[in-house]
Amino acid sequence: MDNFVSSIQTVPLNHYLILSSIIFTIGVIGVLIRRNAIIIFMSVELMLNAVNLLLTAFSAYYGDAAGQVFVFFIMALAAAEVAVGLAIIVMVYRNTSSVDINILNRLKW
Amino acid sequence: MILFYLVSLLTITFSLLVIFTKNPIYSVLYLIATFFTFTIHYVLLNAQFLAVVNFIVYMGAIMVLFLFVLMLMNLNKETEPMKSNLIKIIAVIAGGSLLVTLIGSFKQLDALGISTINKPEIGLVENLGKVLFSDFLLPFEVSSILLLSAMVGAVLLAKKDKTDNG
Amino acid sequence: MESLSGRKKVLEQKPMTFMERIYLPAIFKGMGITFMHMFKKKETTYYPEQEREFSENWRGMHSLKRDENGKERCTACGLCALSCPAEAITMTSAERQKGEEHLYREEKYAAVYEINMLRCIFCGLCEEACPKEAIYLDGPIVPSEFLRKDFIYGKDKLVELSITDLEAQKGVLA
Amino acid sequence: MELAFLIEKVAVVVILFVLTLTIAAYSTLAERKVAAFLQDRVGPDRAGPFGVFQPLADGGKMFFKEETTPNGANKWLFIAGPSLALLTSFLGSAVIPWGQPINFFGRIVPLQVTDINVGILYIFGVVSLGVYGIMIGGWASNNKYSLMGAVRGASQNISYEIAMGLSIIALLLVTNSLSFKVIAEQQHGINWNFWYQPLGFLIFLVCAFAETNRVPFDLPECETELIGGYNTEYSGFKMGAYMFAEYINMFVSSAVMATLYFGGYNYPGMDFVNQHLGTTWGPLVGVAVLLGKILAFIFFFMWVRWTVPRFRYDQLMNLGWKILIPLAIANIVITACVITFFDKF
Repeated sequence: MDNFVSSIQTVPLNHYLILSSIIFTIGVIGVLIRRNAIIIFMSVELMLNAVNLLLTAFSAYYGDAAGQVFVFFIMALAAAEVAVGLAIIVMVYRNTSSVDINILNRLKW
Repeated sequence: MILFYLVSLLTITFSLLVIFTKNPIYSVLYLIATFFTFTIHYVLLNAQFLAVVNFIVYMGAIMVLFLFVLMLMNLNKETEPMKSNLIKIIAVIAGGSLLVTLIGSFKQLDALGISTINKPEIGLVENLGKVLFSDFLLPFEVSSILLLSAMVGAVLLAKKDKTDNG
Repeated sequence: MESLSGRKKVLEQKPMTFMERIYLPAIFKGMGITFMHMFKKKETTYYPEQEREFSENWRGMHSLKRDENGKERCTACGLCALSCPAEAITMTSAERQKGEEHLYREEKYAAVYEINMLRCIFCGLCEEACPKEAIYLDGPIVPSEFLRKDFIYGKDKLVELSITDLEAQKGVLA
Repeated sequence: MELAFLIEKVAVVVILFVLTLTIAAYSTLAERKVAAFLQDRVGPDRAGPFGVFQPLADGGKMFFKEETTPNGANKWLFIAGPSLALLTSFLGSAVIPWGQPINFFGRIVPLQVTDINVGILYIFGVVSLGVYGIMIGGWASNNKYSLMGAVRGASQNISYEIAMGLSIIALLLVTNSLSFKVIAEQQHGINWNFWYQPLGFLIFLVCAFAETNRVPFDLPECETELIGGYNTEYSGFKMGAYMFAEYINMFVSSAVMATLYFGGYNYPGMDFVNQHLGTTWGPLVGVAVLLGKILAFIFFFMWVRWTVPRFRYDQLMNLGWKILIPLAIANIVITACVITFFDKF
């Protein structure tokens, strides 16, 4: 384990920033280009995870455990969010037999 | 060092595959792979607890739910709704500019100049637990209420309405 | 609901007691029973080495009988083939030539007599149909083979050995 | 990372791998033998004396059978399913300590592939991954019975994972550690965790049955309702992989149970034995003891299989959610109360 840590210590924090922002951007693009509600949901998860990674990196580099505790809370929240979100999607699918978000336009009227 | 870049490359590849694969089931599987690489990142950061929690919560529970729902809905490539190419291109351009903005703003952070892990033992269960149950005790309790309400909400939503025949 | 015949009895099911509801005692009891069976006498018959006793009316492999002089009884009348519900029996008849009287009892005999053991259901109707008492299902269990064609038994396997053959076999054994 | 260290680890991994495979292979024979004995039969005894070569014959048969891929099946995922099942079943054995550190020609070799200090959580994660093999295989078969089996398997595994985790939390209150190595060392002699956590062990045992899809919880592969469950469409070696994964799972969960609750390699009088046999043979006796415990658990799995009938699906869910989870929570509360009580005085 010690070997691992000493090897990772040489990676600058900046690279974690860049990696997380790339993943976050991919998540954003995913939300924009897909119409399948589940895939959009998954892209949101991807964005959440990018933030998680960044928080963990910050916490590890600054030596402050608060960041990792935050990640823990985000994971708990993500679990709750997925449960409710998927339940909503299942309801939508039951009513419209599709998960196309364009159908949800009807919510406007 | 090299391991980090290798894993990062895998992370980016898999997450790109998530959003560009047509078959939703493949998307879910690629997302699982992405989360697996995230787990490796956490291990590399010596955040062992988070690594395992990520493993259990994301890969073991959340993604199984996704897979479950997708398999039961029987969505596949043929029924997958896709947006037009124009929207796709615009979305990619928008995302790209977001990325440029983000990275541009991070340039400012260089001044902070921290490039070594200070206390590597911070991610161990013991230390994390102490912080969690002392400084963050109230949020911890509140999150349990959140989980409970989410559980009730999910059950209520997914339950078939008995009154009408839908 | 009142039953029409008035004979309906409603079985009264008592609610299970706590001990019954936790199931574990019942499970342990069952496991005790199965465990005791490990030490009981095994019921297995080691088949090729040991054979179980066949019953009186056991129907096994067919055999084509000979009469007391060692002549084949079958006259290829075809009644067995006709009666066979599985259509397992085929035969071609031939006329007895001069000098073959010691082989066949009547003027007509079966030159080819084949039973497809894969089709045969061992019902014994051929036995009943035979007017000459030539076929009996008194043999052993039909052995297994690797090829389907090996299950078509010809006269070489079906006709019972003559007395001379038996003596020859004994000679070899002795 | 010196070379000797690397060799040592590779050796431990290879031995463990071979051991796991052998035990899994012979579990298939043992299953048939146990079934036969419990039913007053003798079981397979034709291939070699007492049928010892039966696993080889079965394996050979598996290999040479025709493999069919159903029309409309997803080719890649159809292959990925059994491979994933096999892979995840192997992963668990990495953190189990097989014995005390052994003196091997003057070198102290720890008999554990790796000691991560979140070992129990790791096992947990691996177990939760086991669902994917079943789900992917069942879905990729393009068969509604397979899909039903897969869905059943997934919901069963997720449901029982919760009760399993809660029962482990009560154990953690006793052990104060997540590392298998520390937990095994704590149970020196006969100071086994089972004496402190009998209820927790019972819950864990039931959950282990459910997680390995063994009777009485083998609903994902019940022949009477689902014509074979998630592996309906599989044949030949892929089918063999699924079957093998089940037996390896059984082996690993037996090892976990033996280590967590029944002292692992510890046995009464081990100090005496260690003193007299030295640091090479002493630990080996410990390994033998652990293997004995594991085999006893495997026998128990089989014994239950040939005794208890299958649960109905709603009964299974009721048992998981309405009985085991409340019981496990009660167990945590009681354990915590007792520990605080004894700490005070």
